[in-house]
Amino acid sequence: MTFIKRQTTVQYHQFCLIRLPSEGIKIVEIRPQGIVKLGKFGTFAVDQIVGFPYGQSFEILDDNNVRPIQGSLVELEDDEQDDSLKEKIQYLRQLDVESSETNRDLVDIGNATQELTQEEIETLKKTSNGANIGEAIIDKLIKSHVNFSQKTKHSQEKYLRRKQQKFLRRFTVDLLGPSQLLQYFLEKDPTKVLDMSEESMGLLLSLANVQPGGRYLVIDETGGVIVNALLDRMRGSGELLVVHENEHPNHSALKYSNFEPSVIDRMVKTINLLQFFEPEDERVQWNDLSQQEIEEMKSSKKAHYYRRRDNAIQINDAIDNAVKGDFDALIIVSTLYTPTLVKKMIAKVGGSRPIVVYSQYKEPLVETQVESMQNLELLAPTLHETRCRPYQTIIGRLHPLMTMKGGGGYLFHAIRVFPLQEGVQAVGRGIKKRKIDDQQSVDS
Amino acid sequence: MTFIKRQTTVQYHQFCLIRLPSEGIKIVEIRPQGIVKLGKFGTFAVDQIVGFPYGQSFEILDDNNVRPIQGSLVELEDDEQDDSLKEKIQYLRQLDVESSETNRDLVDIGNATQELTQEEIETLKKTSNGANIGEAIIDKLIKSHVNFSQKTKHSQEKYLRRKQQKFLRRFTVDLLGPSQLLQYFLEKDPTKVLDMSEESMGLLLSLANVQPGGRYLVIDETGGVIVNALLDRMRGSGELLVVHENEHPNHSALKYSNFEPSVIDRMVKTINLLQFFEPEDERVQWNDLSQQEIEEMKSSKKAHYYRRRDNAIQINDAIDNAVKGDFDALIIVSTLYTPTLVKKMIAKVGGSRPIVVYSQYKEPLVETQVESMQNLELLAPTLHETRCRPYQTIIGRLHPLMTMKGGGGYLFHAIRVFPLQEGVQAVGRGIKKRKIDDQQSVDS
Amino acid sequence: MSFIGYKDTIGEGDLVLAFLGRDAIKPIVINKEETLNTRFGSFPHAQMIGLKYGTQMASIKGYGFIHLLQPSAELWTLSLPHRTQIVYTPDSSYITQRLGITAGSRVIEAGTGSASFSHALARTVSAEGHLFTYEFHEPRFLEAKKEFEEHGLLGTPVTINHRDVCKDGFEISNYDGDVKATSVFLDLPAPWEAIAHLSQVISQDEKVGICCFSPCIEQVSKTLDALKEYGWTSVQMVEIQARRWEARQQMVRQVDDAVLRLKDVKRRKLEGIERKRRFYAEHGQPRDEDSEQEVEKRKELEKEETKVDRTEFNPFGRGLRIKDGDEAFNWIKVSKTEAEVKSHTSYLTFAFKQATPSSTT
Amino acid sequence: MSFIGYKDTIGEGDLVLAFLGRDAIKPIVINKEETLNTRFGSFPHAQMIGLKYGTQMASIKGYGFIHLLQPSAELWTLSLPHRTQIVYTPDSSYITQRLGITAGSRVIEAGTGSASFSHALARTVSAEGHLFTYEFHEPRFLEAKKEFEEHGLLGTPVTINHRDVCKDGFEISNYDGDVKATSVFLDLPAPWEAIAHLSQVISQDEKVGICCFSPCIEQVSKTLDALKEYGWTSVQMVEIQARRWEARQQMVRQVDDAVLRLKDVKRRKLEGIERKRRFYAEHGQPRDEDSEQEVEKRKELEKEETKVDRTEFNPFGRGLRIKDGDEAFNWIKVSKTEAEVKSHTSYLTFAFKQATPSSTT
Repeated sequence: MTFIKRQTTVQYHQFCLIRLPSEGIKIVEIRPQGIVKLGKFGTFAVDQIVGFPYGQSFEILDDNNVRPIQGSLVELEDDEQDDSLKEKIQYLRQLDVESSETNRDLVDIGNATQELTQEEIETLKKTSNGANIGEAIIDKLIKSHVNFSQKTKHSQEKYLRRKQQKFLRRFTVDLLGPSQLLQYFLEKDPTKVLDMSEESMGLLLSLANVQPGGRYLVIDETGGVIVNALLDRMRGSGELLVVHENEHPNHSALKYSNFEPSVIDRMVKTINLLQFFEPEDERVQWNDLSQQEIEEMKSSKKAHYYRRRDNAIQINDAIDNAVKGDFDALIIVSTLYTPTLVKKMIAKVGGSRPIVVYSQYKEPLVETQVESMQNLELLAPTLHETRCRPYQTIIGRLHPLMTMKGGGGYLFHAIRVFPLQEGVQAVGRGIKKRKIDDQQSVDS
Repeated sequence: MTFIKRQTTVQYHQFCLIRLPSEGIKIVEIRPQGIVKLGKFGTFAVDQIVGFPYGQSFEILDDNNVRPIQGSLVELEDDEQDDSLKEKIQYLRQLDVESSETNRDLVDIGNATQELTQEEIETLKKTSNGANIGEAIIDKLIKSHVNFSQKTKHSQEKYLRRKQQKFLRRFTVDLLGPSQLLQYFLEKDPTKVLDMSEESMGLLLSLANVQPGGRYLVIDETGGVIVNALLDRMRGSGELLVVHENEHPNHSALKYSNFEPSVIDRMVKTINLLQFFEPEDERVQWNDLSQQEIEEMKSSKKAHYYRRRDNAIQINDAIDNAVKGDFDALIIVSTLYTPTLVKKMIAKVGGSRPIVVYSQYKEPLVETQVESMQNLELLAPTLHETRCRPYQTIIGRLHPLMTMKGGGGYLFHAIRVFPLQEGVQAVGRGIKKRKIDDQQSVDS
Repeated sequence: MSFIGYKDTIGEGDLVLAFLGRDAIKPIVINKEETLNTRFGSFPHAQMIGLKYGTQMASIKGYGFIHLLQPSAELWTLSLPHRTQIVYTPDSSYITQRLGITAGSRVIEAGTGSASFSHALARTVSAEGHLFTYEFHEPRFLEAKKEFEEHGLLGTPVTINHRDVCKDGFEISNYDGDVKATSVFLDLPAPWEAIAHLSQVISQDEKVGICCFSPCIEQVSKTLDALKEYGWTSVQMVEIQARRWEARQQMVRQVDDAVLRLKDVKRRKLEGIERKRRFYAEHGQPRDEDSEQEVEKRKELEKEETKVDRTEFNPFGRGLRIKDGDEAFNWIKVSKTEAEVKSHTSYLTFAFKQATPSSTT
Repeated sequence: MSFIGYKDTIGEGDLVLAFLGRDAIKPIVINKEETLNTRFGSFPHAQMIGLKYGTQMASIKGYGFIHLLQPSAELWTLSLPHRTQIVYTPDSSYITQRLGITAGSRVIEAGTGSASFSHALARTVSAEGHLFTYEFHEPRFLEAKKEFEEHGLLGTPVTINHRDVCKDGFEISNYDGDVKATSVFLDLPAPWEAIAHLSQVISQDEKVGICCFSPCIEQVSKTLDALKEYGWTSVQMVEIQARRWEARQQMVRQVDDAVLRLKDVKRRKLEGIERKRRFYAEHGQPRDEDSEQEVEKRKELEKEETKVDRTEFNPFGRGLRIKDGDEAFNWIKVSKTEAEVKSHTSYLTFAFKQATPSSTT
């Protein structure tokens, strides 16, 4: 089995995730001599971060230079560079006695808050020197904020931290793994990934028993985000047959994959629904020409011949693969109507192998489950929901986040089985057998 | 306005809730000289608890006597009567050092646990004297429990407490309010109350803006549990028109109501769907006979005449009430298909008044909401879900309960409005108007 | 009293909630001289008088409309600017239900905050009961007092106090009689400090319930200690997890239609190839000696004669703007939560205090 | 290796999961001399050999059946007796995903417990990675070790240790090489005691993730303190709330049908009255002088002649046994959770440790 270890450090020609103090994220390709622009957070030369381990944070200096820093962006109090700010926070904290932690004096800061205008920020940027701009803006904000002294100590702290994060010229470079790629699209356009949450993706991969060496049958309407997640768990070994409903598959997200194109080509075969369901009609008739015939061609004809030949081989390979069937899992992430889709694809799944279907909405999977209860080729059809509920993890002020993203999707799971043949069932048992069958189907 | 204050003490001819140490509950009617049997917890004379405030706990002594005790059943450690048990628990607690609070030595106690047989318990009951039977059984259990010494200190404590609760001859008497009546049915047969949770009931009452003096239009398939909850908030003032689908309404749960039958008769009018929707055809033709004619009747005929007269008056009153319309809320708790039901009943609801529909399942309410979005007589149709998540509230060991009851239902809410007449809308505005309407309907 | 009782027709001086949208509910007091100006147009109060509550009203210019609603505690809550201090209906309705608050109940609330829960409590206890509400923060106290007065709730059933109950307790002078509360709701940063002062003001004759409303778990721990210390029993903490669902329709896209569509695509592609083949069979290959004009003409002709029928099989309406529920397609009704859900409000710690038995025997 | 890789056909010595029902999955090792006896009948292993995984098998007597499944980590978890120590799939899958565990990862797990998560981790890290799992409790350690051995996981990719990691740390002797863990999972009563010992065994070259799994919130607080003290960052605690939904069908009971039914009831009632009226018109009132026999005969006759047609309009099938989805009625597909839901497993506290930059430049 081939094995491709996951990268742990920033390398040329990879895509990675840049996390900004504003909690924004950005995908960046590590190209030699490339310059990355992070808007108000500054610009830097990618060469400077190559070789650093993923998870490393940097401060942007002048002239596109960076300096590695300790700790992460969100725990700036641990950062020794922030002494003056730390001091301010410390001072606030000392004033904070337990029972006075109250919002009695907290006046609604919604619209009333006086924020800096973009113009003011630009002025500050010009008057302060490079890296200290964050500090300068925070000072200005404290002074200008009418309600600041009325806020509780805790909310003052929170406010400072928020402002600070918004203006510090820092970033963290992270591995662009499957969870990060999902997160990127969820923030950019959740409909592209059918609103799938990280926890639903994780559950899908486990329920589908994904591992190196598996052969999986996949429908993926997320532009390849699921295919990428599967490849990440397979790490170079195994095969995917991706079925799609257009002439060509949409794998636009795969361009961010950190697998080489050759690996992807080797592992990912694509086929459309027509070719999949009517393989014999769709097989490309192809006969290689003789070596002599090829040599006699004009070069443009020759290229055309090879293109057609490759295409025929690719399609026929995929068709052979589909005809062979016995896949180690069926994974559907699609907006096609799943009750009929599942029913039509079961035949291609190997015995005892999982069928996992994701849907943004519960209702189509409810219908899938109702249909499946009649289908003897599916064992234990189950509808799963999983939701991650994040907490505010400040010691002494633990509570679930007040708001969080809704949605996240649902998963249907069943096991492909081979029911007893009707003939076998009938042999000398008749009604009694039937009754017990009914009873058992309540259990299972 | 009439006002009937809620009872605060146990009184004759009321129904009340008895809570047992096993966490079981029982409804008991306070009848003079009545004897209440609580199975293994003993029997007592109800006269002995009359006059005590609701919430009072008692210990059952011999000869049907009781003794009021302090504290509640679940916090027995606060009970001074439990010195020997408290001591045992205290001892265990001393052994418990923080870091050793571990389940390392906890062996699975599922099926392996050696429990006392019913026979053994009966023997113990005979050999120990009355009130001390709980103690005796616990001692025996500790001795007989093979795994007891292997359990953690905490689970030993828990085990003791559980066992103790199971066998002490105690009970608490509680008001049989709407929440308690709901709880009673939820434990007995949740389908009877369409699986409605206490939190859904509370939300229903708030969304429907229930208060004294209101006139509410109600469909209640819970046997009157909802009607009882409405009466409890109205406390003697106002009126309910209860629409039902059979010849007679099912108000079997109302027998447990603590309102006098005369109050219920005055406040609750019933009418079937046919009478409600086709009132003019269903009105009972009735002409009073003259005084002389009545006096000339045989007494059996006379009784028959008055019964028919009462029936006619009751039906015609209810029909008048329905025809009048303008109800202060429409409250539906039913298994009828709600999209069409709501549409058909809107006309009878007053302007700006709420429509609240409960369903055990979300799906019918989803369809109701889709239909409502087309209906200009309904403003802001909304689908609510509310779930109460109880915690284990032991200081130092706080966490949500590991398991809880599923279900609890969903609520649909909308406000009855009077849309602009089509004629008015059309006056000289045409397409532009239409466009803005569309836009606004996105907002609302 | 705008929040207790019902009214059918809008009159001068009424509090009316102008419903512009779910997140735009504007309270107005009808004054026939005034006009409500909104992004949907202008609405003179004078025209509202005499209309039924619930009426949809067109703006003067007729290009927009609003609904005129009668205030209720729940609508009032929705009309408030979103702030964390608001006790929303899923929480407030559960607290009311679980504490058994009803008409005639005597309730303590501290602090008043945005007074949203106060309105719901006033409605439920009604004129027969009483709400004692306490607010430490003076601007908020004044605002709430003014609101209660305008809403006809001050005195009956609401008494409001400017007071730090944690330091100074709950005993009051601006109410004729004893508080004798039957239910207590504490929405304070340090409820444990207030619990000590409750024994003087709660009813001794009946079981009294309390609910402490705290966002952080550490506050719950301290509250549990205090409740135990002051003799409250049946202690239980819960969370209310509420969701609002939005219904919509999703197109039923059958796999068989997707296959048919691919067949149609293929058919059209083959037809194009066939037409091209036929064209070449008829017109031959272009010849090198053709003039530029002839080449141009041939191209034109080829384009014309090899064009494939534009009508394609389009079962899912690709490229078209389709409204949810369009009858040309099949739909399944689905539901989703709001994009951002309220995942936490506060922890609700409930406890009860038994009546003093001596007073009952 | 039963849990890593795939197999099509059942062979002697294979571990097979006999699926009797959702809550009855029985692991058996195929031994052609043995027979599986269940409440659904007896199933000789010899007959299983050569069958495909996934086959439904009838019992010898033919009156019951089971399914023969290939083990997977997730099925294995379901086959375990329900105990609180099990890390169920919604938690384990999220932890795996969030820590970025994949083929080649090197994972520390303490304690091993029921070894259910161990199996899922072994599957995911695969032969290229490694799982170091630690168990303090000797009987459990021995049981888990035996299990790993039987399942072909011991050595590659699993190393198990009998050790109190809180006291004695994670360094081990029964593995050739350094642990260099890239992910850590602590399911211990006092994870904060173990955190101190991690620095010796985690990788210095790459970002390392940790997840601490604790049921009580107070354990989370102590864990947060320890993580901070030992330099872990990006700390976040979450809960996984998972639900299993069950689909069923509910009859669509239209109000119009209910009204028609009441009309039918009324019609039948009126018809009865009318027949009675006609009967009396025809036969007159019974007379006092009628003999007992005549009275009896008349009653018989009245009953006969006033009987109303038994066929009633029954749109909802009252009194009949109707199967969900019966085509004579309309149905709406609905879903509900299990009667008892797992509302809490544990709090998951995640944190990460940055690589030491010196080693990389």
